[in-house]
Amino acid sequence: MSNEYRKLLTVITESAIERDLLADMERLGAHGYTVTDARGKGSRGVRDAGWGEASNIRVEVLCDDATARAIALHLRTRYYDNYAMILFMSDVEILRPEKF
Amino acid sequence: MSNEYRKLLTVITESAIERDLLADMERLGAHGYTVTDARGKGSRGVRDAGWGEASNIRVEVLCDDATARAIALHLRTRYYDNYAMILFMSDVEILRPEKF
Amino acid sequence: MSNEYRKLLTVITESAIERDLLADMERLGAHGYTVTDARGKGSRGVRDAGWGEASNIRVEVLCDDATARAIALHLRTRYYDNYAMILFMSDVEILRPEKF
Amino acid sequence: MPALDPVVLFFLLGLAAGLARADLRLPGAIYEFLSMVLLLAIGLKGGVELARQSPVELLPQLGAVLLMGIVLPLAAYPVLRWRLARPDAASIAAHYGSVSVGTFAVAVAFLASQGVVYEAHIPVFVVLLEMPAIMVGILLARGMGRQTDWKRLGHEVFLGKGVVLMGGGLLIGWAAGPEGMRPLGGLFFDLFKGFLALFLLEMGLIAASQMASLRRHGAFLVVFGIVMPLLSALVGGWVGWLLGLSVGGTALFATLAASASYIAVPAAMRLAVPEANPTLSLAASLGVTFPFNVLVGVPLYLDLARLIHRLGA
Amino acid sequence: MPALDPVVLFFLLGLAAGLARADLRLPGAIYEFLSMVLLLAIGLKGGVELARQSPVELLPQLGAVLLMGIVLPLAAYPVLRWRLARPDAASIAAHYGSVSVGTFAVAVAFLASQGVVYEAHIPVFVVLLEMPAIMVGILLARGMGRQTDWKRLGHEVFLGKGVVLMGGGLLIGWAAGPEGMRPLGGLFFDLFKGFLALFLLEMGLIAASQMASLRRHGAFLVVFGIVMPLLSALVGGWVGWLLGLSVGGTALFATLAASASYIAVPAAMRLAVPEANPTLSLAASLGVTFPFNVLVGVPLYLDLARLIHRLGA
Amino acid sequence: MPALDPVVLFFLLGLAAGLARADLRLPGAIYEFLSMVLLLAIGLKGGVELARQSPVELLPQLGAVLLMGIVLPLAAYPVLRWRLARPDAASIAAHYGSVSVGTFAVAVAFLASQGVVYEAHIPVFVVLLEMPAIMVGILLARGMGRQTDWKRLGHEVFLGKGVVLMGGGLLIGWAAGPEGMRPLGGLFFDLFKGFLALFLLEMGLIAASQMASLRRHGAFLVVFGIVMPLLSALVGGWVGWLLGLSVGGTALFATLAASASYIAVPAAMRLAVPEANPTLSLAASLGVTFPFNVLVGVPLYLDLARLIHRLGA
Ligand SMILES: Nc1ncnc2c1ncn2[C@@H]1O[C@H](COP(=O)(O)O)[C@@H](O)[C@H]1O
Ligand SMILES: Nc1ncnc2c1ncn2[C@@H]1O[C@H](COP(=O)(O)O)[C@@H](O)[C@H]1O
Ligand SMILES: Nc1ncnc2c1ncn2[C@@H]1O[C@H](COP(=O)(O)O)[C@@H](O)[C@H]1O
Ligand code: NA
Ligand code: NA
Ligand code: NA
Repeated sequence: MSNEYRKLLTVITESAIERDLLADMERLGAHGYTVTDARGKGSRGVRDAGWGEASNIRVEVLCDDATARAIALHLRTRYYDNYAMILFMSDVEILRPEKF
Repeated sequence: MSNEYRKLLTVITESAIERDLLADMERLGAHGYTVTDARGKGSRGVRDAGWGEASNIRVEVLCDDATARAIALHLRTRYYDNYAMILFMSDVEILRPEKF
Repeated sequence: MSNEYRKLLTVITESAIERDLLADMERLGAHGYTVTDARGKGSRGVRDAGWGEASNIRVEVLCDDATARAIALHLRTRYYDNYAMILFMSDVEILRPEKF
Repeated sequence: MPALDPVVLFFLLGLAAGLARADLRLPGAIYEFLSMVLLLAIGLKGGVELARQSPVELLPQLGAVLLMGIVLPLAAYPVLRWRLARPDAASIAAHYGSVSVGTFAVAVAFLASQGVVYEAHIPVFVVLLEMPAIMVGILLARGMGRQTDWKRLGHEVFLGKGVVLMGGGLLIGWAAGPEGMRPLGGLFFDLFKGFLALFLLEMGLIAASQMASLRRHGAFLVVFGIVMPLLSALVGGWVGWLLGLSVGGTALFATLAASASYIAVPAAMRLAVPEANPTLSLAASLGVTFPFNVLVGVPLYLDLARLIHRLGA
Repeated sequence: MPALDPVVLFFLLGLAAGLARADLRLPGAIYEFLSMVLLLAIGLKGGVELARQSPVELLPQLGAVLLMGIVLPLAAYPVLRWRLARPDAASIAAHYGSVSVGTFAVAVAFLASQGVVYEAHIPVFVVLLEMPAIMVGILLARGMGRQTDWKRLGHEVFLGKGVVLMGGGLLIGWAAGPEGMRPLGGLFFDLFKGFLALFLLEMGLIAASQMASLRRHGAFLVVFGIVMPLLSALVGGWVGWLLGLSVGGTALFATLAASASYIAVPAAMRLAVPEANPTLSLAASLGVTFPFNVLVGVPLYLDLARLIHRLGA
Repeated sequence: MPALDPVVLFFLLGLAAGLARADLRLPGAIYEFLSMVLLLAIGLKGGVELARQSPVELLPQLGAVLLMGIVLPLAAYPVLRWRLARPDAASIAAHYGSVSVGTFAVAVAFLASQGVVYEAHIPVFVVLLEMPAIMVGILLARGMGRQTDWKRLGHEVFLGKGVVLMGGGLLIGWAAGPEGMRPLGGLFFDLFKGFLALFLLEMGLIAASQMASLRRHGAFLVVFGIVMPLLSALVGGWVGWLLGLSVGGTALFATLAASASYIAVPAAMRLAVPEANPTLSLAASLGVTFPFNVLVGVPLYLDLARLIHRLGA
């Protein structure tokens, strides 16, 4: 197998900003993303509602290191102060390097 | 970016124990957690029900190494024998180290 | 703790092939899997429907390196050309090595 | 035997589709919704009827009901222990000492289609019967030890979905009375049987998915899952008659005794007796007893009630 | 005070279950479904009635409604500013200047059970009143600066679920007329009160979950959450009377003024005024004002409407 | 043209909301629930009517139906092949040879609102027509090769949601008869049109989301998506008349011919002909033909049926 590596950036945040967040990510160079619905607890309290306002999403973006850092930086500046959000990154081995 | 690392502990187990499990995690030092609904198959058979008894949850905790090991150890002792459960850990790069 | 490592293989693809995909994985040596429902966007466009045809699943398999590579290879051959699919792998530390 | 009620046909459709591995599943949210509406509807209906009459005669009966909820699992336990480990025997005993609201709903629909009347307050018994068997099951599994977190468990038992919704429905129906409930009847009464049909469709699919575990765990569970409800129905019918219930009430009471829980008890056992294998109890309760009761038991228990009343008179 | 409407009892059941931390939750998909059907039903009902009459007299009233939607949050802001940071005060003011469709539905059900009639076109006001307060709230938080993405926001406001479904329902009901709507009435009209009951059950659970934040954020929000609707109801009742509405219409109008949004405004504020803490506004709106209006306010506002009409005559 | 049926207005509302990118979506679980209830309801209704009459005259008609299900995709294929790759042409041909239950439901509602009667057993044809086109599509894509896993596929085709629920409904309705079904009618019959309205709201949103792919894939699909149903309706109308169906039955049969699948066929094609691009077939079926049939086609096919009967007489 190809032994190519990319960054996997995972963001957990409020569903309320899904549309904006994904648009930002694409603008900054992500070629794709995956979203799952989630609930959780963090510094901004419990977020586990079935109804919109207090539910979370978990977004994954597979991209090169530079893009991941650019997105992370942007999210920190634009959303971190006012929204419930955490993010983390790791290196993953991928199959079709030309895709990301 | 900060180049700080933490452990990401992922637990996949029965929905039935969600409440207890999360309480245990917080008691052992987790500052937060994220839960998604899941289904799956493992040594205890297929777990893919829409109805409560046989569905899974997937819990992620981002924390320092010691806390992750403490939680993993506790889960092994308390739940592993009697509940469908797997867990695994990895190192991830984070943005706001003071949070975890 | 045990300090044993395994591969975590993550596949994001169309819900339409869930049944076949999981059967293939088991045939190739996976002892278990975990599935969550997801939505996303990639080279084959937006996939975010509530109704069946255009929704995604996110499948995780924890297994040894050889199995992970065998599955990845098979998926590439069998599904990559015709289905929306990405996959990536990483090393994770596990608790009960005999299980996987 | 009278022709099968259409709701039972829905159960059979689900069972057949499940056994054929058809690509059919009620979404989890819908199953949840249906069971919530059924629980509320049963409670509301009982409450409305209670509002029509004086509840004084009710009190002495409650003790008998509680007693039955204690005796039945105690009787089942030694039989189960003969073949199964202690926690499994205790857990299954608890399942069979408690009740299945789905089975009860089928019986109610069946009586209605047969034009048989019954006492309005039976839903009170359903709420009550859910609980004692859980306690008995835990004590059987653990002895009187201090390992069990009784507070956590009491919470689980008294504040489970079934008790809250059926009990709450009883109170609301009683407070609102027939007049007040009329505008809510469109959802809770007129659609009852349709919702029950969809619920049974999914129950059929679930029962089918239990068949694999049944095959693995052998004939003992199958035999137990049929003989136990028959014997319980005898006890229930007899108690019902002692309590002075009508034929319809006696049939419902026998059904309650014969039915095995698959919601409240599994959840409580999973927390309190985790070493019991949930596959065994669910295979028996969902894979054998529920189908048996729905297909064969319910009409039989009405015949039984008639027989008891004839013999008693 | 008349006996509590059964739908209010469902709210109390949810509240009690939530406070007791019972294991009860309406699935998210069902909550979404119920709120969609309620929004459509209110719109359709209004539209059908509009089809019966000439809409000419409607036009002058709309200006007054819009004005009220602007004045109420402007009046609330300085009071809130006294204790809260600017973004929080602005956001909460927007919540209270807008409306709660759930509260409106309770009032409609209450008037029906009391046999009080009202003008058919009130749902038009509901749609209209949702919007201006959002604009006011953003201006209060931001000043006239250029920071806000008004296009994105206008989209959020004018194409939110509430406006689309209620507005769309109005149009469909109006186009289809009473005859055309009859075959749809089974779902949208006959089940309205049952759906409302389930919705309120979940609202009770949600309100209970807000109690923790309330405790943390102190008495100010509680007092505000009760006094503000009372004063708004006075304004709304007075405006309704000036507009020549009937007693029922005046009571509904007072209810609209007194109610606080918990769907459209939170979503818009989260995007446009992110530095406002959503916990504060939801705790006040869902944890104090919604329960207050449902339990105490709605009957009170009918009395108020009667009083205003008596004094006015 | 008669005024638009209100359920069609719901479709337009969804379409408009979707094109305006409004924040509106029916939860997946609700969409699933609605389509399950609609499938069951259509089957049950057909079954109840079958119970009223002798089914002997049905048998010869079934062969004709199957034949049409084979001929239509075979006719569409060469046209599609003119512009598209083999797998895409085969897959789209299969979509148009099969049927859309949503379109059928709109036609049924339309006939009811026009007071036009039709043969009770048409739902049997719907179940039957779902299947042959899938086989034809696969053969067209693959030739008679051995590559296809026919067992797996037969399972997909004969045990798909549509066949199981509609077929099961037919059997249950037939076994229960009009009397037995009455208590279930509250859910399956009285709410039918309301559920259909919600379903069409979501279908409008889905159709809107297909518009982007349509723009990309050019005019050919749009033209095909309108001309093909018109021609199919002619064939269907003519076959219906040959079979001796009434005007209403002929109109329904023409509608079936004209409608294109968007549930069973896409799922089967995705597995059996994966190299076909699902975007193309769904854009045509959901983005063009479904809206066309709902808005224009259905009333037209009734006119057509009348014309054929007049000419034939
Ligand atoms: N330590 C943690 N581990 C896992 N998930 C977390 C953690 N902290 C926060 N989260 C998730 O991130 C969301 C927002 O976090 P916060 O901004 O801290 O409220 C929470 O609702 C959780 O879902
Ligand atoms: N090898 C595996 N890879 C991914 N998930 C697994 C694996 N084994 C088990 N699981 C998940 O963990 C749950 C419990 O596992 P078990 O205790 O082995 O039954 C299963 O239902 C799966 O969701
Ligand atoms: N760069 C990416 N990062 C995260 N998820 C992706 C990425 N690309 C694709 N995906 C996911 O994989 C699915 C299939 O991808 P594709 O085959 O590229 O359409 C998409 O619908 C997304 O859910
Ligand atoms: Na029992
Ligand atoms: Na207001
Ligand atoms: Na067709």
